[in-house]
Amino acid sequence: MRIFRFIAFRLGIALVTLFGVSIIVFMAVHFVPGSYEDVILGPFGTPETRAIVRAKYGLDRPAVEQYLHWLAATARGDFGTSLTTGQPVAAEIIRRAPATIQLAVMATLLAIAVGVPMGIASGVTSTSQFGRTAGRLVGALGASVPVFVLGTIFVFMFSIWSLGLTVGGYVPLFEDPLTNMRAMTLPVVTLSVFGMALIQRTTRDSVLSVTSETHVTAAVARGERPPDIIRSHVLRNASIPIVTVTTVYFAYLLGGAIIVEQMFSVPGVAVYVVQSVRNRDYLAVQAGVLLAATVFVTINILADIVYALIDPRIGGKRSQS
Amino acid sequence: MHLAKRFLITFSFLTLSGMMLISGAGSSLAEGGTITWAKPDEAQSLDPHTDFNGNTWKFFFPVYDTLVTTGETLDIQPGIAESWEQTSPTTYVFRLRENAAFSNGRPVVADDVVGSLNRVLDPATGSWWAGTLGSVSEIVAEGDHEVRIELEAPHTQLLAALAHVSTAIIPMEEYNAGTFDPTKELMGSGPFMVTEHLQDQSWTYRANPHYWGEGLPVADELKILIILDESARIAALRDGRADVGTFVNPDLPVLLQGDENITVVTQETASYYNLDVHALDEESPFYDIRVRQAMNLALDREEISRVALGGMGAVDYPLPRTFSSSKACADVPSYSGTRESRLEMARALMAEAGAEGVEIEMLTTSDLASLVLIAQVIKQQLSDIDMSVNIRQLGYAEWIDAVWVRGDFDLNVTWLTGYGDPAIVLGSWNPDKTGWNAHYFVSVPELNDKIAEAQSTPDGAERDSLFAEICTMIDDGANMLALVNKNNVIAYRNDLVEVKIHPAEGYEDELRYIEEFARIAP
Amino acid sequence: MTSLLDVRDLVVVYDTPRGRVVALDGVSLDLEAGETLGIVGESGSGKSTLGLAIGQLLPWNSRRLSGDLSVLDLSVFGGDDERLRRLRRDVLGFVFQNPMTALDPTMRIGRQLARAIGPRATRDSVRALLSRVGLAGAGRIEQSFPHELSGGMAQRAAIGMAIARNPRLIVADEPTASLDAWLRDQILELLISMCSATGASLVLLSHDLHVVSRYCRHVAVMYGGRIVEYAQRETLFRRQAHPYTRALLESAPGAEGPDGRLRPIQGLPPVITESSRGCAFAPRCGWMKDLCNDVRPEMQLTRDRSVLCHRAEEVLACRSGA
Amino acid sequence: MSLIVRGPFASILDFARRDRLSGIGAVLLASLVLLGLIGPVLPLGDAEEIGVGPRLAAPAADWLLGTDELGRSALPRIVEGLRATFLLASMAVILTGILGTLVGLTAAYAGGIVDVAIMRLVDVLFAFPPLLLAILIAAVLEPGGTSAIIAISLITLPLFVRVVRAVALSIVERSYVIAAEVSGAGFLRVIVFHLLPNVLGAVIVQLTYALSIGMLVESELSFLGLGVQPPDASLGSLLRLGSVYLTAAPWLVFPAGLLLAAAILSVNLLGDGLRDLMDPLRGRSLR
Amino acid sequence: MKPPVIYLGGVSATYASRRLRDSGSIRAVSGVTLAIERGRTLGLVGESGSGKTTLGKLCLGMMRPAGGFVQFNGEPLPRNRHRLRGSLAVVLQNPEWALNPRLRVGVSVAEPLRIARSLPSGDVPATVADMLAKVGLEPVLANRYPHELSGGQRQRLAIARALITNPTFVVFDEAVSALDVSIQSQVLNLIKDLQASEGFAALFISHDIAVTRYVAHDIAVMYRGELVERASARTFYDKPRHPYSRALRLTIAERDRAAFTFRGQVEGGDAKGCLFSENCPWAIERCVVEKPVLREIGEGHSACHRAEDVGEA
Repeated sequence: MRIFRFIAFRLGIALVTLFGVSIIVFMAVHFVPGSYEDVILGPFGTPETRAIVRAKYGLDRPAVEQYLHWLAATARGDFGTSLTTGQPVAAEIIRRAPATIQLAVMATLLAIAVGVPMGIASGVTSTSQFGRTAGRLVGALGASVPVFVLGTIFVFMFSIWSLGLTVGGYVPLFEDPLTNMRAMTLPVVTLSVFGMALIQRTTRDSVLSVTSETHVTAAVARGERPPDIIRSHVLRNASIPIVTVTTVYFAYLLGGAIIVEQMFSVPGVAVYVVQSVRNRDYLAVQAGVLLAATVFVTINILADIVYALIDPRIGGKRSQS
Repeated sequence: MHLAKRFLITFSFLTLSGMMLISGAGSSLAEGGTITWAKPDEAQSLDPHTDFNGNTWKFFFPVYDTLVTTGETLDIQPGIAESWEQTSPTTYVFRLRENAAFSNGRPVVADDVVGSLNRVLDPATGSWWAGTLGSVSEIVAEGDHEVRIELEAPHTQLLAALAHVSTAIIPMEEYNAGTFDPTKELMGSGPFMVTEHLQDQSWTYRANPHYWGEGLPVADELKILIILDESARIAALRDGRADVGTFVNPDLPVLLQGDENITVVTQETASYYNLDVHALDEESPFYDIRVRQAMNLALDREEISRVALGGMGAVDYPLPRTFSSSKACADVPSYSGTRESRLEMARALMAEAGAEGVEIEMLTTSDLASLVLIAQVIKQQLSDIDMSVNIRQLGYAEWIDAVWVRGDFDLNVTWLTGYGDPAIVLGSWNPDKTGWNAHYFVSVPELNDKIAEAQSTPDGAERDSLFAEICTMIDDGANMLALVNKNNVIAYRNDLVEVKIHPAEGYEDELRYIEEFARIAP
Repeated sequence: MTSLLDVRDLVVVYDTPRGRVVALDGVSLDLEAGETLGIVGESGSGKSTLGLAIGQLLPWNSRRLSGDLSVLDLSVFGGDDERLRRLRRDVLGFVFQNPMTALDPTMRIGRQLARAIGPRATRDSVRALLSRVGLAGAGRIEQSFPHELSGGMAQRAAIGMAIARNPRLIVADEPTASLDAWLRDQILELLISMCSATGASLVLLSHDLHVVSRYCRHVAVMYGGRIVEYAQRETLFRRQAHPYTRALLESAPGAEGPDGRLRPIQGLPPVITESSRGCAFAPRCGWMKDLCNDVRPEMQLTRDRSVLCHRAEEVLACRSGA
Repeated sequence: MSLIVRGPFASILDFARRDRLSGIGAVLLASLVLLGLIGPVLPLGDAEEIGVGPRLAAPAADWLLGTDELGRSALPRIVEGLRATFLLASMAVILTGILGTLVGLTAAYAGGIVDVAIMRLVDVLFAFPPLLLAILIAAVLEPGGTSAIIAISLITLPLFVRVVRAVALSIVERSYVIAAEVSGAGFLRVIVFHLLPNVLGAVIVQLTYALSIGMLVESELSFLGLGVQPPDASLGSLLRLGSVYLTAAPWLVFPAGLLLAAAILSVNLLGDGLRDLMDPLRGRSLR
Repeated sequence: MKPPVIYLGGVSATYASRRLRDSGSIRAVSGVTLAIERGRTLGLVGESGSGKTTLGKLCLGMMRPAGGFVQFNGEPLPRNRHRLRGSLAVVLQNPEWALNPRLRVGVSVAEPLRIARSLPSGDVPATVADMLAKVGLEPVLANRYPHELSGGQRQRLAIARALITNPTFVVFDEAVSALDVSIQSQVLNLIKDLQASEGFAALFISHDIAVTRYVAHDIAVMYRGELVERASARTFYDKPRHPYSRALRLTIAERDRAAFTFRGQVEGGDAKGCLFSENCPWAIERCVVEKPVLREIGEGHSACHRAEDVGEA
């Protein structure tokens, strides 16, 4: 029961957060210089044609009215229609979501799959000067290469030696898994290197701090084998910071996807939102940002629940890292 | 009409000077198949009558027909109208093809043409192109296959204006019935019809089974891939996912060196990069015409072409160099003499104007990389007359807002499209008529009159001498300056497709003959 | 006969960011089977290091400089990980100060006990173990997480884990320091009874001389990384041969002098950065002579005790404090 | 702890000697900063002069790292870019540091509704995908150094506030704070004398991490064309243009990319070392 | 007659968590009535979590009571602590955090003076030097930083800081618990001597009854938020009147320790009866159904139905 109350409480906070996000994003996109009619009419717009366009799309109404109208529609799940294409924004986002979701999920999984074992390895080898140095260096290196540098190098390498991978050429995963993977491998790897490093560093620190605890000394004192100790006593205790950093990484992913989707022509949501900012396709931007925030907030709630599952001491307390 | 037949090929081993460029000569061609075109930009809107953006038009060209069109050297060619006649200086009669039909199978009739043109002319539509058509008094359908256009005054550029996709013939019956909405879908009588549009990803076109062109289109399917990133577009071309690619980067030949199955073609256009100067702001140093003139003299267009565009775009004039009449513009002060002599004149003008330590702001948009390069070269050139330039590079919408809504700039680097008649682009120098540059452009009544005169004068020596006068006045006013030609860069797989690329283009339709593109049989 | 625990001149140092700290400055100790030994010392005296050294549980920034420590003739510093592990599993049992941190916070008590029993653990054997440590009839305890238990219960569970495989030697480092006073006796009695029931030896580390002497037959007093006095508890309480032992007893509340005031030891406990030249207690010692500063005292065996003081005879002879 | 208390120079030397990796990081950072600082006076050539050599020329004596797409010498531009990257990121991070520390301390010490309000605002900020936030800011304020600084500040602010608040919450419970409160110390006194100096260690560690994130974000922004504007350069904007010419002119990409990675790496190594110093993670051998 | 320095009238306190999401509150102190006279030290003992520290906070005005009232010198404690500056002081447990590690200890010791502004600032260094001497430290130590000092020295400095404004009331909350035996006695002597010479009223909170007995004049025992016994130190030690006090006292007494064992675990108490009844070997039926109140018996007060029997055993 306690967990449900806790979740309800977290949901409440999440709604407040999203409300804040909605106000900021609405203000941001409506007060940026240059508006939709400028994009559509370009240099050849006249005050008259501008007014025609503004009226046509309801952009001449007071901002508060537009905001409330949008908020009410959004609450009903109606994101409105794109100014650019006249098509529903929701449909466009749903069409693109699989690519971004695949990108984010696979990058996260890869980052965890590589980062956690590496972190554990460098955590338990940090009792020697060499292990300590190597673990730190690997983590710091991985966290120091910007995603676009990595992406550029990959594009370069794979446009010379394709190795079966392609730059671009995305098709939905379930349509043609092979072609999909050929196109998605590079963006996923590009995006996940930072995550690997982040998770490796956190795992290492966390493992170090757990192994400093008495209960691990107690396990050693009982003559348990190192692999058993890691599996049974270290991993679970070390996992809260790992979960936390994974959520932080996820926030980064939603932004990093912008560069990667563009670089590798993955038709995802991130690049859609950025293009919509350029085109002043207000509803698309608002929907996109709100969606990203919702995903992030949801991930955080999930993380909170995972904390409670991992650590029986946590009913509602959340580790701040 | 006599046009210069020019085109540039940057690849040294390809020095064809024919009107057409056909690769893979000798190999056999495949029937049908798909032609894939990788291009950088997505459409901004879907209405051909209102959209002003050349990048967007490219999606319309395969779908829509126009009354007339242009040929390989910008000569007016039959479109939906198989022939026409100018029965008086102000009357044009068009005879429509009887076998033309929209992709839904309904034949194109005169009412479609009349309705479409009237829609363009209707102020409520908000078409930016309407003014280019001149003062039309009426458009009349004479039976199902004849259309008559009556003008109030002679308008030489009418045919060229009607060759533009902004006057696309849309199915008016369906439009009036409400079953077709040009702002949300595309339907025309062109060689292709849109079957799928995945935003920012791809457009898929099928051959229009009712297309009037015999045996055309050659391919069954046309696919346009939208690939923002230049390297990714190159990669798509390399790994065969795209057959043709269009690029911005002038260094493409260098980048594709060693790829023997990729041919790079540079296509000359009637478009050019230009510089807007704010002459109406009392705060701006350019309020003083002498400073504007000095600035104009200090430019080194040859260097802009050489350094910013890698030698790709040649020096260009207000009257685009693609038109032979442009010769008339080559002798004006800012184009003649040595740079040193021009700088001397410029410094003298500056001194005369008492302009010292002039600081100006130059706007441009990051939307087009070459604009930023040009801006940087100009910045360095203007430092030679002690003019220090601060470059502000804005996003697209902010740039439109800053330049054309608020007029918050001293200089603005941008580009103009030249179309099929020299007078169309010259019309921009009359702010009273165009309106869009009135907030920074000094209206010169004498110049306005000359332009109007040129617009109603038929092609020929008389018109050319008018053009020469106009060019001199434009150069003197130094309010909107042509810089260098804006070429198209096209690359294609010579082992996969046979293409036809024309040497000069005026309407941004770089793959004008795409319905003739054919796959090479493996 | 092999002795259960044999410590010979053990010197252990820590490398800290502030430099080297000597934790054990030559400790020697023997422990027979069935023995109960209390080791008393203030913080920094080295008693915890000694306790950890018995299982070679020393942190990695520590180093053994010299000497050796063997359990059942196996040197724990021998480098044979597998044999050391078997020794820890089957011969040694450790009880730590704070049961809450010594138990895995994310694992149910039942499972932790089962792991301590080993692969043959069953539901019944876990229950039996729980009842041995006084947590009988407690199906709920098996299902509990450590944080759901009180400190006393948690320490009982921790003791259960330490004795699960009937070790020959139990090392308990301040097992009651984090508990409320009235729980102390229960826990210590439990420990003692577990030891006497299985014949295991006990090493009890504590800062409280009274507590130690109540439960352990032998008492060793540590100061400055060395054992300064070692004797049977009665012997030690009757007379103290080392000035520090005596001062410690006299300074505790409840041992006020005739004037009703406590008699504290002046000065501060030392932090040793290298093996001391003289006696580490000399600066605070009322019996100090020049000799004490310059000559390192060695362990003297007297009739009933071992003592590390140049003036042990005189101290013993004197009835009251110096 | 000892870092602050002893003479700063002696402690830094001591620190670098004990922790080889941080020492390398510190030396690397110091030399890169120095390079950025004295770059303009080094005889490397003019970073902005167009047409020094032919376009996209390979490295040669007159242009040691080749030339770019406008025939500018790449070497002075890279040094200029390094300087800009450092400058923008550190200004942004200093801004965040000051703001985040004050806000975090206020939230922690004021508690109650103030705390809740601040943390919700921080949540809102945190819920924005960082690059998207930067893109919006660049659109509102127009792209350039200032908007990059503001964007980086806002992106790193939430993490900063959270860390400072968490550390401050543990300090608020300490004896000296309570003692000061009992003797009547006011809000400002507690914050300035007792909380601020004691979160400083954590703040410095966090500053280094924020600096590394700041440099990443700055370079990403510049890569998207939203950072410093041409003809000025930052490492990100150099890479943006250079990446197009990767096959034809790799010298435009690799030195800049390497330098950028090295700069971020040096900050990361130093940050790790400082963190280790403040809060040593011992770990234990499981054998 | 002068009012007591501190008077708690039926004070209750609930502990509301700093974190918003921990709903509900824990009753930390309920219905405690206590007075501390000028020049007296009241020792407050009880196990951890019994509410001792909360009571200390209530006395210092660090926490508002949920019920009852707190008086200081006969006046209600002002909401604004600043008004009482210099009259209240506290010494807390952990010597590691006793002093601000970033300030020279002299500055820390002088801080209450600066807050109270009772002295011209020129006189401050001399006053600090005097105070350091009083707590047995060399005045030169004022220029050191806390990490250069030992735990015992830091605790002496904490005492110096507390006493520098001549406060009327000082709370010592586990002030010696973290110190080693040999150091503990030094500090205990110091507290005892200073209290005698300066004459402030003190609340000495400790879980260690031996220590408390040494410094306190009177002793109060808390059990789960309630006061169960109050008596003079001597009476309390000789003849505790509450089973819980007995249990506490036994932990220092050598003899008859086996006579008293707790039955089992403390479970959520039945509010109806005596909170201790479940663990109490003396409990009778009445203890389970009727809550005992603090009543005067012998020379002290006890909240036990069987106080007479307990005292005589």
